[in-house]
Amino acid sequence: MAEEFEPKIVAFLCKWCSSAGSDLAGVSRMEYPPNVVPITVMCSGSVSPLYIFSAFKRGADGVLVSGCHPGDCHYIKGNFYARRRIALVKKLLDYIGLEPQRFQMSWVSAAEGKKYTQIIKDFVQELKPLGPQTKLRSNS
Amino acid sequence: MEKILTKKSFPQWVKKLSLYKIYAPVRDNDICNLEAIDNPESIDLDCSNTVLSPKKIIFPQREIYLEFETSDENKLQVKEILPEETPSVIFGVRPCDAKALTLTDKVFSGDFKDPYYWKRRNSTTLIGLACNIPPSPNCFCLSVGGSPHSKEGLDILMTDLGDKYFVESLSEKGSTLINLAKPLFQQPKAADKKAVEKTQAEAEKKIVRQIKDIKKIPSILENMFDSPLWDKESLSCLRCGICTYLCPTCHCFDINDEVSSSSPVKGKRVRTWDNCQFPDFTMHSSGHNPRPDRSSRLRQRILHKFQYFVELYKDYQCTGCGRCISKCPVGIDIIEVLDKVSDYGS
Amino acid sequence: MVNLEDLKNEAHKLLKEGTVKYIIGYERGTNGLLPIPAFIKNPEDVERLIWDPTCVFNLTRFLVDEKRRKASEKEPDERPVGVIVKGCDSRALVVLLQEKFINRDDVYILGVSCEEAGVLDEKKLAKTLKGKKAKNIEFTKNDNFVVMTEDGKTEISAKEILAERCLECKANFPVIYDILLGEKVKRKSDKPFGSLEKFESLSKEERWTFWKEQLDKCIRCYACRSVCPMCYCDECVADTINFAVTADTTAEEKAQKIKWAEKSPVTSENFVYHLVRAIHLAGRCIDCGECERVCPLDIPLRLLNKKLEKEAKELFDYEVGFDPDQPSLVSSFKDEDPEDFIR
Amino acid sequence: MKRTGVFVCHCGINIAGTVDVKKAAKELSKHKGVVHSEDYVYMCSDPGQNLILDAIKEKKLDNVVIACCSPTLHETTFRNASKSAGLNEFQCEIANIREQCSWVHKDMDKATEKAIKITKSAVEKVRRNESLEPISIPVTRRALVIGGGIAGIQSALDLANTGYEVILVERSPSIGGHMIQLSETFPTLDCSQCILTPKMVEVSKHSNIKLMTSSEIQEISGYVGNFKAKILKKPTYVDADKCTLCDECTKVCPVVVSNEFDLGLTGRRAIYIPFPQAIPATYTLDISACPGLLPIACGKCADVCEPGAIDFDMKPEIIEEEVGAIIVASGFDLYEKEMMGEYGYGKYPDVLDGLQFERLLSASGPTMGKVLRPSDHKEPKEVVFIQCAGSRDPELHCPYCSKICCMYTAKHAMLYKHHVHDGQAYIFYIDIRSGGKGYEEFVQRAVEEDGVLYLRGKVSKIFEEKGKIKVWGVDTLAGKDIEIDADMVVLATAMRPSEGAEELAKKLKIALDKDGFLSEAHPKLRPVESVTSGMFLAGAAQAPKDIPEAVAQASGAAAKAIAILSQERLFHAPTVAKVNVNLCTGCGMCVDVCPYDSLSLKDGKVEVNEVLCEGCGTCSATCLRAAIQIRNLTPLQVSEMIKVSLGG
Repeated sequence: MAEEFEPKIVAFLCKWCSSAGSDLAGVSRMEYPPNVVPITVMCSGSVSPLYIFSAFKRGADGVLVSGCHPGDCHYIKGNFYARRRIALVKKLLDYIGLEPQRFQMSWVSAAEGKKYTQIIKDFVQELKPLGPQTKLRSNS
Repeated sequence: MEKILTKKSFPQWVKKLSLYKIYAPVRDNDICNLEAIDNPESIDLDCSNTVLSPKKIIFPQREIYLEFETSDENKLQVKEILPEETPSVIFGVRPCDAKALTLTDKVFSGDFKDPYYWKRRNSTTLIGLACNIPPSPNCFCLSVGGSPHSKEGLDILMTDLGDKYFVESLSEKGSTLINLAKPLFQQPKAADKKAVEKTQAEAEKKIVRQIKDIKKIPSILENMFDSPLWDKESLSCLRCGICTYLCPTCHCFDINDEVSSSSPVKGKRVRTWDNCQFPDFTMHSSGHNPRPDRSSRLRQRILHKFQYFVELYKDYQCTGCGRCISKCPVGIDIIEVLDKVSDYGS
Repeated sequence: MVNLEDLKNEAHKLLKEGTVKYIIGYERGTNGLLPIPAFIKNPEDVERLIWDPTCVFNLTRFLVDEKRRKASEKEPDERPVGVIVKGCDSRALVVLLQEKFINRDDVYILGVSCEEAGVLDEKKLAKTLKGKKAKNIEFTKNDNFVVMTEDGKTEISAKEILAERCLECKANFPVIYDILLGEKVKRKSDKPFGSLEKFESLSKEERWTFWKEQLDKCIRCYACRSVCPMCYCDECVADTINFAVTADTTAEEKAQKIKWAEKSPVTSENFVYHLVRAIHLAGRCIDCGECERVCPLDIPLRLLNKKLEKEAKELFDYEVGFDPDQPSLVSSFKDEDPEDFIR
Repeated sequence: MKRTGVFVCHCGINIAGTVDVKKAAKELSKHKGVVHSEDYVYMCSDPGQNLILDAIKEKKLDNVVIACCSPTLHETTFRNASKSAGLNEFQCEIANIREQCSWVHKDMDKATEKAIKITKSAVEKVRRNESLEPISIPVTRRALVIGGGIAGIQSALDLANTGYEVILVERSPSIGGHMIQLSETFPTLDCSQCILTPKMVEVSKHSNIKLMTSSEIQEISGYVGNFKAKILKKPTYVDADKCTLCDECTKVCPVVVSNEFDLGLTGRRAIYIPFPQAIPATYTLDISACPGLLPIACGKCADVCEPGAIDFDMKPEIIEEEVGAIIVASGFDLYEKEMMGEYGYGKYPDVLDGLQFERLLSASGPTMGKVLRPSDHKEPKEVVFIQCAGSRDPELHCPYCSKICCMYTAKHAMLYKHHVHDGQAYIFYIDIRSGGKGYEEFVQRAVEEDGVLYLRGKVSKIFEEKGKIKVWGVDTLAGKDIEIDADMVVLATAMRPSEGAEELAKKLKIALDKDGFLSEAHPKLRPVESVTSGMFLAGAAQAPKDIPEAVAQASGAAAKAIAILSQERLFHAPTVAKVNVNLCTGCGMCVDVCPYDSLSLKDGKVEVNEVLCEGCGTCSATCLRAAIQIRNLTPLQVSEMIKVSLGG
């Protein structure tokens, strides 16, 4: 039997909530699939649409942007700008026919190791049936 | 060799060429594109000229030169990539576009014969289609030494005679293609030849646009480097690349390394079209740009085509296809510019 | 109906009195009916000005050139530039003001109202005329178009040959102007996003097939970007084509340049370019349709920008180009912005 | 090419148990520019750190990546180690392969693969890091304290006694806050006024304290060490220096309004002194109650004022002060009366809130310390106290516990019994929360010595009948309905952030929590700091708390402020925004999104105030032309990190 498809996911985690939340998942020894490579950024508000398009071009099967819950942003309101920006990117990617499951956003606080774990588990599960993302991937 | 092919048999001929990769004009709503063809029925020889000339097949916009990769020992390994010599046929080549290839032939020859260009060029057979009606209101081939039925650069010229084509083989490559489907072709009658002559004469009359005094232009241009004309004529230029990318004779290119992986280092060296109308075309890394503005870029385009190229290759680097006029978003008209150059000289 | 003579008179007056340094308008060109931008300095040259349904350009694009030129001049003429704008174009002007790219004092706006009509779609006209060539085309009082061909005059209903964007117009008369020609006729577009309907009803895979086919055609001539008044950046982040290097660009700044999209016109790179352009125009595009008009490969770029215009309206109740004082779409937020897509 | 060193930590078996550290080190050694790669059992140990030091020196490394635990744990350790070997601290990056990798995965091959990607990503980042030095800022060595309640007073005194100048701003005419309204304080039953007034006097006499009452913060700009405050000083129309407190003015004042100090249980004149011990000790004219000054409609007070202290021409003033630190002690208000309609509050005069009852108990209160019903001035014989009135009720009211009500209700019941020996106090409660020194004993004393009847349950209905207040409730312990014919009901209403706290927070750019209290920087480890550096929180403005807690936090806040003021210069993280002027078109979108006002437009280009910038990077994602980016987390760095994260 062919080896099961293992999606490659890039996760942009804000330093203060979501990265800390994923640290907590670690400290609590929760288990989740190793498909996600985290990239810690200062704030979800700093995630440029270019990062997302670039990740898909570089062959990401899924991209996650995760920040603090509304009102909890370490930088007061960065996540509100992220929410608006990401909503537009999500609509655009869906519009051109990329599977909407491939691009996700979440709020994960520093206390939500469990939620982070669940989000990654769900994400990987949802991506598996889709197979590799070839639409936006560069062939070179 | 001169033959007659009924329009009904045309698709069968194409089918007989199954060993070749076939390119032909295909309609895409309001425009025509030159595309690789699977189904001969999709060929549309009646549509106007294709947005891009056969340049896009012989000198594709992207050509991979080589691939590179570092090994485990951190050594760089390089693999040259040459295009496969796939025998190809391009149908519906307009005489101006065929002529254009004879010009790019000159550029890619010389001391160094560009293998990428020539591998594709040599494996391609060009089947022309005479322009009974000018494909564009801006055609001006007659002004630059061409004609709507010029045979220059073609392997076969087809002339539309209503329900049939008059097919003239102009090279061995051309004859081979006809011979592959011999039974489909008939011998032309005298009336056919007459009809061709008549059509050709009429076709020339239908070309309305012309450059006033083309012969003088190269010498006038020699003294026009600092003319205020360029500034005036380029005022509305948007710095897009339509005129040059669509030009069948423009051949400038850029070479870039496309790095797909940093660990291990892996990538391709790629040649892509470049364009003298883009602001960074002559940008130096120092920040200096010898052609810093639109006027110097328009000047470059005109001087290259009608002075430098003439000096180098004794021909204009323009075949009068009219694409740059028809598609310019702001109506910059090379004929108008050249006419003003003529006025400048007198 | 805008009277061309009135327009010429106003232009003449402005030039004669020296109110403006020059006027950007439309004049007849040599490529068929397509006009060319006219840059008129002398009062007597106003005779060249035209105003008819072929005046498709968004002339505010040339204010970008004007700003660059002025910046390079040692002793610039500080007088404003006169520019003829339609309703849609005026919204572009509003965005340029909103983004402080131009100062209100630097432009003298000659607004023209499209009233019930608009500008034509050359391709639709060609189809309607079935091979006949139009020599001239004019507005009529009842907002139809009178087309002069070799066979004489024919009146064509505007709806038949209007540019698609005019059918979805949100501002048929300028929202900002110094003088206005023509009437402020209120017109309600019943389907402001009508052109999207058909496309949105496609399945995800059909949409992908469509866009792949379309964007694979792209030859990266960048005419879409070049003609766009909102693409006024000296350097486009989406590609490596036009690095804005100046004498004082530091080595470090050069080293920071990123090839988000390679120069190769292949699917992945074309998508990066067009997606970035679309997202960067979100909340900025006023649907002048110029990108789509100039595309030599007929890529339906309006469909991309229009989609984000629709989302901005539906998700954030944001409309572009009416208020120069409103913050930009992506530099503002509301507490109640939707977040049902967030886990 | 830069020379990078990679150090993979085993963390005992914490990492090595799941990640093949040898393989990771080997793979990294092949990475472009990595000239040294090794693994070690505990990189954070002294021998581990020495490995890094030695390698930096021997292999002439330009930068290092330590693949180990989360950067929150040992980033500082390794940056210091790198520094001691001569590298700039930013030439050291941490790859988190423990919390984000080895601890959450089981499959060794896959975990190793992921750890390699994470480490490569850090290598790509560090290779493009700039060497930066912290940004140095001079400090204005004065402090601003906002709010003159017990917390503000305490902070101001601590700062002033340490030798720093303090500006204490209070919006009402006197300092003292809610504490000065209290009768006695739990659990010791000291007289509140007796213990607070000496502090208030100390404030007024302190040479280091500039007291500004009837004043409000209008605008705060600047940054830690260098704030600028615009303070609006409202006119009181009485010159405090001239006022002799003779009280002649109130006698002639024709206007009577409700006295806020007694929470409406008494009245006062338009010209008045808030309470006898008010600081500053002066009368003040309540302009909203006065018949009018433009033109002067009455003017009687001025006529009788012998020292001529009344000055109708006093104008509002805006006073600008420069300070280095700010303490916010804006306090609390009680939950709005209107919100508690179900308990008849605001409808029946004998349903009181806790503070009103304090006034009834107070010797200086409206009844001179006698517990009498407001309605008929009779002594109530049955008093029902209801705890959690508005607190712990996420559906209808405030979801949180107001924390002090259990204790003060016990105190109220106890003091009531001390005043009315034959009375009976009932307390309806959900839980008794009496954590605190001597608190539990205090509650026990109420039950045992003063016979307070605690009823566990909620009150379902309160209504007036025949001069009594009928209280219906349930005793959930006994499981039976209870009906009490009470003479008085006292509600332990919830604590809310004081009115205007939201507006103040906006001016200060301090976040609010979901309940509207000021947000601390970290709920456990930074409970005194706000998210804005240089601004500290004290007292009930941050969360409900009792006096000792408020005082403790106030002293804590003062200590934090002193930690700033005691330095000549401050240092700020240099990973801030940087502008590429060539690309900037001055559209101002980054200026709009900056949460710290650190960006501004000048001559059509954006400028960064590096001291204000916290480096969040929202500007860089907003900029359409990559004209602004954060140092050491640039788009180029991220794009390279994306590439290697995806195995390329």
